Amino acid sequence: MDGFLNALVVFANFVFLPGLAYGAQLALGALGVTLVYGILRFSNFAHGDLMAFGTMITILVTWWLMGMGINFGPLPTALLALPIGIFGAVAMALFIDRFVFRFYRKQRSDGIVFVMASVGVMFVLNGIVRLIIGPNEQRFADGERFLITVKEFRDLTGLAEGLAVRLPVAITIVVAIMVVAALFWFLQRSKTGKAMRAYSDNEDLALLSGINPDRVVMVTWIIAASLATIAGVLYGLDKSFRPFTYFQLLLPIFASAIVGGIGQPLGAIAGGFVVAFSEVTLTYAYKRVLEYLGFAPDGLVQLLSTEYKFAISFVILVLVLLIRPTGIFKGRVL
Amino acid sequence: MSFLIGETMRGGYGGADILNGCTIAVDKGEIAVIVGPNGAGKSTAMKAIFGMLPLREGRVTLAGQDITALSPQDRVKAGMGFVPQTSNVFVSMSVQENLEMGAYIRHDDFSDTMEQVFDLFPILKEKRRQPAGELSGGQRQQVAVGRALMTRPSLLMLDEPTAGVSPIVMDELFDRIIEVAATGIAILMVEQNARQALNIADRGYVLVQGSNRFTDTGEALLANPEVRATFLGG
Amino acid sequence: EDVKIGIILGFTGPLESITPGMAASAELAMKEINDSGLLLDGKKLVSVRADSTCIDNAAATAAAERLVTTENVSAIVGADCSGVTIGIVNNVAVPNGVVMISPSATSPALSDIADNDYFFRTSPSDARQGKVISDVLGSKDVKTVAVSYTNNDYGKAFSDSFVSAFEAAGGKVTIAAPHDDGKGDYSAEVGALAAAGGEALVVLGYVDQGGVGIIRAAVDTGAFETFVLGDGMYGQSLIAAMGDGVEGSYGVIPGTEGEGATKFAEAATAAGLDPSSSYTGESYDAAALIALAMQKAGSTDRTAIRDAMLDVANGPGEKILAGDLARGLQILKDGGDVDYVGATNVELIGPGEAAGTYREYVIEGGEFKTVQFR
Amino acid sequence: MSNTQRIIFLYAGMALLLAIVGVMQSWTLSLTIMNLCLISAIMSLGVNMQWGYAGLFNVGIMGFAALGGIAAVLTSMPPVPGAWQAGGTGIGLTLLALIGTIAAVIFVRSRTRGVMRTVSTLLVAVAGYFITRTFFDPAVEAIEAVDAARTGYLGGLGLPILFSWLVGGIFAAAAAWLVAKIALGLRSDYLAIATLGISEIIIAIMRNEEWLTRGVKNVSGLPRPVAYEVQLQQAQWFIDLSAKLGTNPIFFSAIYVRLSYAILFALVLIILMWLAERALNSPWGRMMRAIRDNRDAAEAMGKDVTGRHLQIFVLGSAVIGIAGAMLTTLDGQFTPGQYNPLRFTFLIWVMVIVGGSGNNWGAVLGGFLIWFVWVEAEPVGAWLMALLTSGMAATNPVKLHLADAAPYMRPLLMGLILLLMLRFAPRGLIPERGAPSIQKR
Amino acid sequence: MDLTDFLGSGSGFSLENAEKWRENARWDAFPYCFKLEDSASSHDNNNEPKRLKGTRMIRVDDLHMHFGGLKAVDGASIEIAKGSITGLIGPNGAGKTTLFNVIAGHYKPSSGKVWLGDENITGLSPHQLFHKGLLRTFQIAHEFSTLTVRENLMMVPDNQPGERLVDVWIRPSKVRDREEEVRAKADEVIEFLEISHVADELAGNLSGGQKKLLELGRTMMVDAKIVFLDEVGAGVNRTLLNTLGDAILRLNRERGYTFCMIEHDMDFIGRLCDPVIVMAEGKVLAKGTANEVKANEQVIEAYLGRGLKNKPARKARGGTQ
Ligand SMILES: Nc1ncnc2c1ncn2[C@@H]1O[C@H](COP(=O)(O)OP(=O)(O)OP(=O)(O)O)[C@@H](O)[C@H]1O
Ligand SMILES: Nc1ncnc2c1ncn2[C@@H]1O[C@H](COP(=O)(O)OP(=O)(O)OP(=O)(O)O)[C@@H](O)[C@H]1O
Ligand SMILES: CC(C)C[C@H](N)C(=O)O
Ligand SMILES: [Mg+2]
Ligand SMILES: [Mg+2]
Repeated sequence: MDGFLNALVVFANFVFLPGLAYGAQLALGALGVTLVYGILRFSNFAHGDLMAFGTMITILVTWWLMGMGINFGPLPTALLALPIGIFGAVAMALFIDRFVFRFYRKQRSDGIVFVMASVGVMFVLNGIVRLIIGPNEQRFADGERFLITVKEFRDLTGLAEGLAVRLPVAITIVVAIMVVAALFWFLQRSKTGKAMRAYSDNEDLALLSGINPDRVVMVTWIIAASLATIAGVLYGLDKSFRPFTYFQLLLPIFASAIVGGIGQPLGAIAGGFVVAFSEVTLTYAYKRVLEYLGFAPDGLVQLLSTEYKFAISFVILVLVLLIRPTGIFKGRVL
Repeated sequence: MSFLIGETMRGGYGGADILNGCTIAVDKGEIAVIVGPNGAGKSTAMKAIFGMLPLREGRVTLAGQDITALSPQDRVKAGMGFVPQTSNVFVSMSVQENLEMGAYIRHDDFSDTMEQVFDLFPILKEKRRQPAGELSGGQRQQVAVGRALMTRPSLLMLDEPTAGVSPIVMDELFDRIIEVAATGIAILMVEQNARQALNIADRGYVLVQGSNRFTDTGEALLANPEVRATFLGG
Repeated sequence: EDVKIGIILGFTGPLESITPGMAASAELAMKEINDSGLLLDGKKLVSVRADSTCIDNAAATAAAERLVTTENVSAIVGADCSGVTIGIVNNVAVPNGVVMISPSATSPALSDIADNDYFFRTSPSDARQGKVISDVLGSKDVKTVAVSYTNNDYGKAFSDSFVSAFEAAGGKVTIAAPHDDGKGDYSAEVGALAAAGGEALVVLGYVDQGGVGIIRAAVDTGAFETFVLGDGMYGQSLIAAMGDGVEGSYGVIPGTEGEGATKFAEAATAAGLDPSSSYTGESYDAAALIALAMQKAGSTDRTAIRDAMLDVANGPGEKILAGDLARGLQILKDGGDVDYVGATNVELIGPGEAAGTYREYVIEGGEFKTVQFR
Repeated sequence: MSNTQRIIFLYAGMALLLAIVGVMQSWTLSLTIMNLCLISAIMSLGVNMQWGYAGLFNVGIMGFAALGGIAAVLTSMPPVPGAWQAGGTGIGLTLLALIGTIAAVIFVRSRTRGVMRTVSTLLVAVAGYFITRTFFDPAVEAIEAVDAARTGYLGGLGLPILFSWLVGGIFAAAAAWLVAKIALGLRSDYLAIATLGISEIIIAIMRNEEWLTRGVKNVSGLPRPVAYEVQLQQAQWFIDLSAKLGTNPIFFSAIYVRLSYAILFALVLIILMWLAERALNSPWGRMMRAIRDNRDAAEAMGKDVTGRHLQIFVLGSAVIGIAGAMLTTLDGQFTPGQYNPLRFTFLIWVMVIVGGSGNNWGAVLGGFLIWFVWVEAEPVGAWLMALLTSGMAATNPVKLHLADAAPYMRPLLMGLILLLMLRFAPRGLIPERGAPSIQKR
Repeated sequence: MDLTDFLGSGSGFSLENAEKWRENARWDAFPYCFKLEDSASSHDNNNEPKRLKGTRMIRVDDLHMHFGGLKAVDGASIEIAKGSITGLIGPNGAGKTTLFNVIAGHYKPSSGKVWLGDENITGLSPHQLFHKGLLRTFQIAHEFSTLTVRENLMMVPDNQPGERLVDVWIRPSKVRDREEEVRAKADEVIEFLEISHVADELAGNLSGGQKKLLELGRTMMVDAKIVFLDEVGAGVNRTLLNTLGDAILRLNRERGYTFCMIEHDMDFIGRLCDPVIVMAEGKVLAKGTANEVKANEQVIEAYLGRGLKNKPARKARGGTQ
């Protein structure tokens, strides 16, 4: 019995919980991407850097708060600073929209032109963030890091293996669930949400229904920038903040959004977990788990070596798409 | 002076003018029908009246007020409703949501209007939850008209509302349009089912190359042999 | 008047967080020389920075081309990553006959590159360090380890040399798995490493890149308690980031018996730099060597610099430590001979690369404590 | 301004830019940039075929470029005899086993039906996998052990490297064919993520299958199709020539080599451009655009949409592969780690869109211009930063911070320029002939 | 070659002749090609056109097409005789377009089979069917929006050498020659459809009705065995529609083309179609001549209706100005 429990704990500690954490982090990022895609109809390549921008502001405010001696008890101080970070990111997003994307909307440009403009924005934000905070890793986490550590768990249960639960991860998962529920409700039920979907569906007709396009766009950016900042800060708390890493997150985030069905909030969540779990489960070496279960494998029992992890998550994506060509939750086909 | 007047409108899409000084007017409680060959500029005239096409010359007045400079969404607020000829439903939204979007600017309870629309087009009630994009061509057309009715406009503009609908629905639609007009709403529509449309029209316009060729009562136009032969298919 | 020295490092791209420190260290050496006023009758060194991007060969070549043909630099400090370094050596430095000293390109491939003797490096080839780490483990009686290395030519070669040395010494490597830098999540890697197990985890990566990510994930999940660190992992930021998590871990870094390194650390700290950041000492030494070679040659001619390089880098001659450049210049000016030791105990062997002495350290009480030199 | 005038005007502008670099910076630099412009232009042309003609959203450019790169290694590097001795037989057996497995699979599939068919296929495949592995693993180990620090791979065929440009095209085309078979049924962004995924897989293989590619250890010292500067500098005829021209041999050798490359690259570009223009302005091009506009209708009008997509995807990828091989040739080394999406996929996309998708002249111009900006943004950014801070005192902390941050002006400037160009030519600098004023999302 | 040669032999036309003609037909034998002048004669005195009643052309066997739970086509079986103009009518949502889509290969049916002559064509792709002579138009116009009107037409003919890259590159003259022929033919169609003034306009910029005309025009560019027309008339001016009707009739009578058309305009149907099939709720409700169908109580109930309720009241008000 102990063997089984130990196997379970090992699996949870190295596969399930990390997958859950990473998945939730990707999902939060993917939500923002999918929203912009769903309403404004383009893939926003600047999302990773918008995340970095919002996080940067949060970090600066956090440092200031810490300097003032303010903290948030066991919770990270950054959560106190988060609203200001969100505010900064929203302001930035609206500014960008005003001076970049609005023009193409008026021109009724092709979707790909928006994408390229967002690449331009990505570069600019990239530069701005580095100009202000530099390219280095920044630490801003304080408060408790663990809900329970490996050692505590072992002492508590008397098992040979331990299980660690990190506070930021727990927060991320809770937030992800809350956000997706709220977003879902907002888009499906609220009048503004419906107006946003209507706008995304057919701009002209939305106009004919008296929907104010500027407002729709504004609300979209407010939500997207907030999501980006929340995702960025939670990610930074759990892992670390480095502009380059945030830029690199873009790919898995996009993969998540698309495999889930682009434009679908639920899909973004599902996609995040698919990507995360396919990375972790397929490259995990099951040797220890099997040992606890009473097998004694010779090798590592690793399906694929970790250097293929990125590739393998894409293999899964391609497979999912071959079975469901518009993603798990039937995203848009353009 | 009529409720709505589009006066000597000129304009186009950048190249040569499509509208060459045509004038369209309709009064409250009246039905005005525009007919004409394909590409005559009928839809363009509708768009111009609705503010979706900048006019180079001429003006649009509604209830005596010059609205030439208003944006389309402001015109909606001013009481104009429009059903375009193509892509006139939100394909990814359910039928019900399409109707709700029609009522977007209304802040009162619009459930009774929705019931009325469902009475008019029973099939829509049945397909309430289906995305409009999965409807048949004629069903879509019904959604589009229903959407415009939800606004409770004082002027309703319809661009070929009966294209592709079955005769029974077309009759119902015309019936309904007559009723709507009877409540004091001005109705301006473009029709290729011209004989049926002129039959119920108070005014008819025959538009050719962006200018008025004939303007008369519906009856008179129907009776005009030249109009019949050239534009109504004999 | 001014003598231009190019500094080509990856200021943007995956190494962007360590390159500013490297460039600043090189410039620290130049400043020291300029302050002395002794170089070639009062010539001043001016640094011209260029971006190697670390990964984009084409952009790096163009940037180097600009340094050499537009800025007319007399010599180049750089590049950082082995890949672009090779590209620049082949396509720019050698064709144009410009000396290039890399502080950090550690790929063994650079040892026998056809460089017309224009290429030098102040860091040792990776082939050697693996052996050193294996020795350290041997002395601690560690028999099984897991290895995580950064997936580039540096990490790969490093890991290869370590694994073969360790296994030859009777140890067992349970798994040697690469990790990619700049990625966000390393749970998969750590999961596999933990399953394979071992007494310690050998991390051959970069301290502000994937390497620290691996350690963080390993500490979080309790997968390993002791980490053995390659040169790229040395840095104050590691302790700042991981705190107790790396207590008791140990590793090696190119470095010398005391003085030179200490002197450099002092100077760097005074200038507001972090001396423990990766490859700062090597960068300082690269710049210093160029200046000394100029002084020796008595000219800023590119080829003359090349010809004087080994003379000043190696014995015989007066030992010159970091922070002591003025003295070196003076000796050379007076026609004497110097043996530059610098911050990292420079000794250019064979094809012009560092022989490599390593300092073994252990992390205790949140500090790097030197154990011995190897 | 007519389109032709516009083309002439913009190309002249581009030439002027390069000339300015030549005068203000140096001619060697100008030529270096131009060589990469030429390669970028070819890549951009390839992407334009896929997107501009047919609306295929390929985000796997880097994979095809990398295939071109590996072609350069496999064609031109000398074989490593030791490795062949150590593992050649093993690899040979592996290949045989692989072919055997495939044959066996085909055989059982032809002999069985229904569930049995699935089961037996699976069984044979698994057995085949293990048999293959028993040959493969030791062979790989043996090969990689042969002087790991310097070789550790099989090497190439030792053919002239020019030949590899063709091979690169073929490699990329073959891969594209496979990709297309798998993924072309997907639409727009879904196709994009699939191609991205597949290219990541290609790169992962190149980085990790050391026996074949040397992996992250890189292959350097690829032979050149043109002379080496060092040799030129020592050749008497060359010294004489440069004396006659009144230049110094070192400078002249650099120019000479770069010009030789430029001529080779330009030749390839001209040939491809001719073929592409011919194709685009023919009924074939019309058909492709029709397919792009409306797949269903094109299919109903008897066009084999899948077939055409396959064709253009393969052709476009082949062009990218050729460019990839050319790039590796120019670099003189193969570095699998350098293939990252930003540089090898998105940047190329920027070239196509800024230049004008659907228009070959536009795409090529985009390749030139964007590469130029990519490289020149750095010095210009640093210069701007210096200008910006010139008013401040030398010890001003803001100035010090900004001076350190000068390298980050590069992305900033790059982004700004990109945004400005898109702003003033939202449909590309040289838009598609008769490009629509209507949207075509 | 003068195409009126073919048309001149109208009186002695027979099905065999039509077949033979088809075999010998050059690609460029413009099917709808007759001058507008002589088109007028065809319908005035020909109320009941002489039909070519041949064998079966298309057979649809117990066809089902389900979208999730919705049964768009629910066991329809129809036959289309060679040489007929079959009308397909029915209430909105009856499944007519879906049936077309299945026949034309855009959807794979949930069950059931489709035969073209004796060949089972179920599941073939649209382009394969095109090459078998089966053409269709779309109810919601599917123009190629970035191609000009002329290009929209010119892209249709198959086997153009210019559509093969090798020929494009090495045999430009062959390509050019064929282009000229195709262009000439496209111009004829354009003229016939009265859209010459927009011939070089991008199709995306056309008016709604012009797009429908273009949709029809594409089917005129090649020889077809059978053409499926999905509401070509909707949104087309009635006068022009009559001309189109003439064209369809003549083509059918003189060339033996088979048509199947969905239409809601009963006058138009009545003038052209025999037989008329009525669909409702995915099934065949009735079949017969136009007059029979019009008199069918069920059809009136489900589809035709009984005219305007409000009309009299309205009439009374009419004439106010
Ligand atoms: N792609 C689809 N997904 C789901 N339902 C569909 C789809 N296409 C059609 N339907 C449904 O199938 C039914 C039949 O549609 P169809 O378009 O065949 O009708 P139709 O007879 O052509 O009508 P109309 O005369 O209005 O064009 C309709 O109820 C429609 O909502
Ligand atoms: N977006 C556009 N850009 C350029 N030209 C256009 C555009 N829309 C319409 N046109 C042109 O304007 C003319 C009039 O078009 P409009 O849509 O007003 O015709 P219509 O009278 O409504 O015809 P129909 O009965 O066929 O709908 C046509 O020749 C058409 O080609
Ligand atoms: C700067 C260092 C991280 C570079 C590394 N040593 C290499 O050779 O690539
Ligand atoms: Mg119209
Ligand atoms: Mg239909």
